[in-house]
Amino acid sequence: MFDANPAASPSARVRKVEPSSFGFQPSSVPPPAGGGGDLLEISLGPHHPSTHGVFRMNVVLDGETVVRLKPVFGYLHRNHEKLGEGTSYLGSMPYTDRLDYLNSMTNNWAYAIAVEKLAGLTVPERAEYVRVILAELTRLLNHTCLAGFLMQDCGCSGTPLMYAFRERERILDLFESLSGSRMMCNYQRFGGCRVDPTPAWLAAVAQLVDRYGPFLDEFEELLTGNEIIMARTQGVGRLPAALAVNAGVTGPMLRASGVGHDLRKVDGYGVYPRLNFRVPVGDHGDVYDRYMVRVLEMRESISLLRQALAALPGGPVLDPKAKQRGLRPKAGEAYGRIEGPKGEIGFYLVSDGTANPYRYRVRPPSFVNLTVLEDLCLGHTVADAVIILGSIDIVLGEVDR
Amino acid sequence: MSLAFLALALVCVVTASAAMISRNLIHSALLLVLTWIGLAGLYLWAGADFVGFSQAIVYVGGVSMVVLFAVLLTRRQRDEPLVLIPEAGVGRVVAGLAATFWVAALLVPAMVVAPLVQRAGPGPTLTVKRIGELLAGPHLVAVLVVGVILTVSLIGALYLAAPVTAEDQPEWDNGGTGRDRGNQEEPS
Amino acid sequence: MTTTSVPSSESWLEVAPLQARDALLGLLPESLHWIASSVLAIAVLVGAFGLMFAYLTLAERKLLGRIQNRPGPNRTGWAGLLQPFADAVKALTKEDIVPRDADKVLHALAPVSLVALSLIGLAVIPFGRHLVAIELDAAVLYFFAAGAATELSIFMAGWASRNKYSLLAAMRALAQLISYEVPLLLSVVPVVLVAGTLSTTAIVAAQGGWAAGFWPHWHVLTPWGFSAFCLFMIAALAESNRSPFDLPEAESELIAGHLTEYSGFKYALFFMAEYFGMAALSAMAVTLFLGGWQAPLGWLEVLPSYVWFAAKLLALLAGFIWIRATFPRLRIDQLTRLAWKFLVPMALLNLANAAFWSLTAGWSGPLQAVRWAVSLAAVVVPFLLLSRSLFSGLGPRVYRYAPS
Amino acid sequence: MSPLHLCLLLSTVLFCIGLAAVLVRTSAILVLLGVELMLNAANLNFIAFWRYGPGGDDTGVIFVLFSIAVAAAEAAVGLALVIALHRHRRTIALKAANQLRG
Repeated sequence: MFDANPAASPSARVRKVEPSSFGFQPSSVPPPAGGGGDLLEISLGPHHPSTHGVFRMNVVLDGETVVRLKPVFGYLHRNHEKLGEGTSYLGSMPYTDRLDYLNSMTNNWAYAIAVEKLAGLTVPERAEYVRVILAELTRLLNHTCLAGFLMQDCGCSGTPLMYAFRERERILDLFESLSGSRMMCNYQRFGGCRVDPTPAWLAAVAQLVDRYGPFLDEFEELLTGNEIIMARTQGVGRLPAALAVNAGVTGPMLRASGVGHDLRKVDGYGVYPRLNFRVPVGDHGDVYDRYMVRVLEMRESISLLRQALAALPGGPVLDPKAKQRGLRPKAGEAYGRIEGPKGEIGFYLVSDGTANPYRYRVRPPSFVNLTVLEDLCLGHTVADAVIILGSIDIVLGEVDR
Repeated sequence: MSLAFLALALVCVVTASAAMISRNLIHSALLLVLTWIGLAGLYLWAGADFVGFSQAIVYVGGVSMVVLFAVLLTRRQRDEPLVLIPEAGVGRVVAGLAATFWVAALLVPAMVVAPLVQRAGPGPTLTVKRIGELLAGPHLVAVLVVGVILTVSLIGALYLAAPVTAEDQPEWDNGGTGRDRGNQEEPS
Repeated sequence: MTTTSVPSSESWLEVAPLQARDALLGLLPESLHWIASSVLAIAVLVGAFGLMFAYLTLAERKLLGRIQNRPGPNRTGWAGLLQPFADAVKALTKEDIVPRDADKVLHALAPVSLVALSLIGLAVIPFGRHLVAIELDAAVLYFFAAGAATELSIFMAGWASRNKYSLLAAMRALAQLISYEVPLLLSVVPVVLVAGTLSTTAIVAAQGGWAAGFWPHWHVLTPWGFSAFCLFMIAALAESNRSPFDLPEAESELIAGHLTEYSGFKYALFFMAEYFGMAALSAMAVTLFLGGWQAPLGWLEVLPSYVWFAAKLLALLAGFIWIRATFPRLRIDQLTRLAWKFLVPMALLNLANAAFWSLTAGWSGPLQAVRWAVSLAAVVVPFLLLSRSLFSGLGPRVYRYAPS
Repeated sequence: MSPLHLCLLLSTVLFCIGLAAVLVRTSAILVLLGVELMLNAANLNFIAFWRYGPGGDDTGVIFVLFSIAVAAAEAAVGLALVIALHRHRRTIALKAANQLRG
């Protein structure tokens, strides 16, 4: 009666989504002009061993060459952002641990920065240094794991991965002794940190930092000069700088493409302006560059950790006046971001003056970096697609939220 | 005349007929591999070890691979459930079988009744060394010619199978990195 | 086994297997000796290599564990020594799953034929001075004829599973076989050329003795032999689908490739065949290049010949495991490029090198040094040139830092 | 029947099976396989005459070796042709190969 157009009728508007294809039908993809219909569509995932979680790639292959690639995700979606709007500001802090579950310390920090901006809180000097220490430890942790996983994707039978995980456990032990939890640290607070690190803990960090350089040397000796690794990764998955910038890619992936953009330099948050470090940049933007940029970043992190440990001042780690529970910031909005190990991790908060944020939004680096996956994979073989995905460095907790 | 010969002959005939009847090309190729293995067994039974092993290496290890590769490369759809061969028309079947029957009717009686001079007693022995001497001596020219033929035929096969024309080039292989995204300005 | 008369001049350990065989055969009537002898040879081979397979799996897991800073299996039995048997029980009791759309006959036939084909090559390997199952005039040819069909079984497994990953694996297996059969055979030809025979026992016999009293006449200790040995081992890695050439079962790309749809005992059979194939190719490498059962030094001959053979075989197998723990996997195009642009030219040049070596066998004194120098150059120069072209465009990079 | 006659009979049967495949089947690959089978049957004859013939000459075996080598080359070229046919006509049915123009 109201709708002459049948397509707009309610029954037609509720479109049935086929869960199997998610609207993507490769068989309807017209075949390439010369190659004919010899296309093979395979589904890599969601429980494929090298998708690093429940991620799925619908790949159309011509022989072994990727002709189309469609990422499918959402299997781990937990309604993170909506939950943030129903939870108090402090209540969201442990949830941020679960975003990128490798890097809970940096997630905490980015969220804390957003809330501190919103509520106008200041952070004691000692806490800033502790935050830098923890963020750089997290960077070491993340990049080490990534290198291990990437080499696993290249077909190393576990050796680099086990080496990487040995070092990861040492860092996780430090996190556990400081925060009480290995991976879900929930350590940062608005206006500082939850616990003051003891001298013994700091000594343990110094010890770890001292042995990390030799570990990296060993790791690189095993992998970096290996001809097979070079053959597998050099020239594979090239990401042009223009595409990287236009797609919003950040972090080591962007820097591997030759853009020296690092929020630690650009924003100069925390005490980074007082510390001396360099930003490694790749020239080719391929998988090898992404790997090497991360290795070089780890070496910079070691130097950053040394400087931060040496310069660590005394004093409190938490602003005693900062209100944690029942925090009600003035109405307004704030965006807090830091250079996480995977790229720009940001939190956008809108406050309406109540105890819960009106709007809570995450800018996840994994998700944004993942959007260029198809562009990187086209024309490469399926074996390359796997290592390209590995080099993007995603964590599904953050992609799906 | 032995059981081994009969068994091998049976294997050869059964697998060869099954291979030629089968509608599934992969089954055909694999059954024919069994025929080739049976023939290699027959050569061994006859005492021609070297030829038997050569037959196994070349046919089972080489030709069968090429055949299977060709079968896989020439499917219409890569995930087609079966590699089926279209049925031949009735006329073709009748004519083909009639011609075959005619040939068989000529050959089989001839083979059965032909008076052949035969050697009694154990078969000849042929060592690898002797084969080598024969190949490098009286048959040297033939070896060289076969070498040239093989090389030429392989180059020809490469030329035939390699995609050379532009229309054979797959669409995605345009030298670029795929689709564009927005304006491709250099970042400042 | 051939019933040669037992020489009396050798140590009792050397002849102990023969005496044991004769004692066993003595229990049977004379007319059954030939068949009993064959059955005994088969039983010993299958038993010995079956047990070796069991402990090779354990050794591989232990060694991989050590390399990767973890203990490896250590719960079943003392230090995990019963682990292979626990695995066997587990594999046997698991459900055998066959996909509904699979080609059932081929699916079941593939693992069985693979195991059988990878075992029969062992028949012509001389494991000791008197230990060879069949003496064949064309033994080397027999060995490769037996091995030629193994990838056919892998193809059958991949195709019959009716799984897309498996199908890709089947294609890869075919491409890999076509590429690597050529250098494998070509790397053997120099040995046949120099030894002048296709018989494995004669090839081992040709490697007996020592130059200047300490330098064994093993083929691997000559320039062309070393080159051929390396080529053979690379091709053997590819033939046995071991890392870095494990493309058909690449677990990070194709999950398990042709093994994706196999479970339970059939899966165990594939596993078994992989180790049998690896052992057979290593045994062939020992026979062709490492002097077979010959001891490295004269006074070391106090140990029986089969101990030396086993020691060399285990060393090569340990090398296989070490390589698996260290190297990443190649890509399919790199795999075929390596075969056609590096291994095949190297093997062909090496053939000429071996021909030179056998033509100059009479040179002595300073000419001997010239012979070595020429042969060495004929290996090193092509190696450098070819590997350079293979890795053109690749190499370590220098990284810059963003201006701050 | 003598062994030689049996061998010849077997090779005749194999030859006829191959011939039937060549004449009846429509798939180019199967026709090639039929040709291979006919070649094999001929090889078997050589071996049979070498084994049971009057003797003294080993040329039969040598000839079979050459034949095997040439057959391998023939298979390579033939299958390359099949692949080329498939690329141009999207089918391996022999009916499609009725034009000289690619």
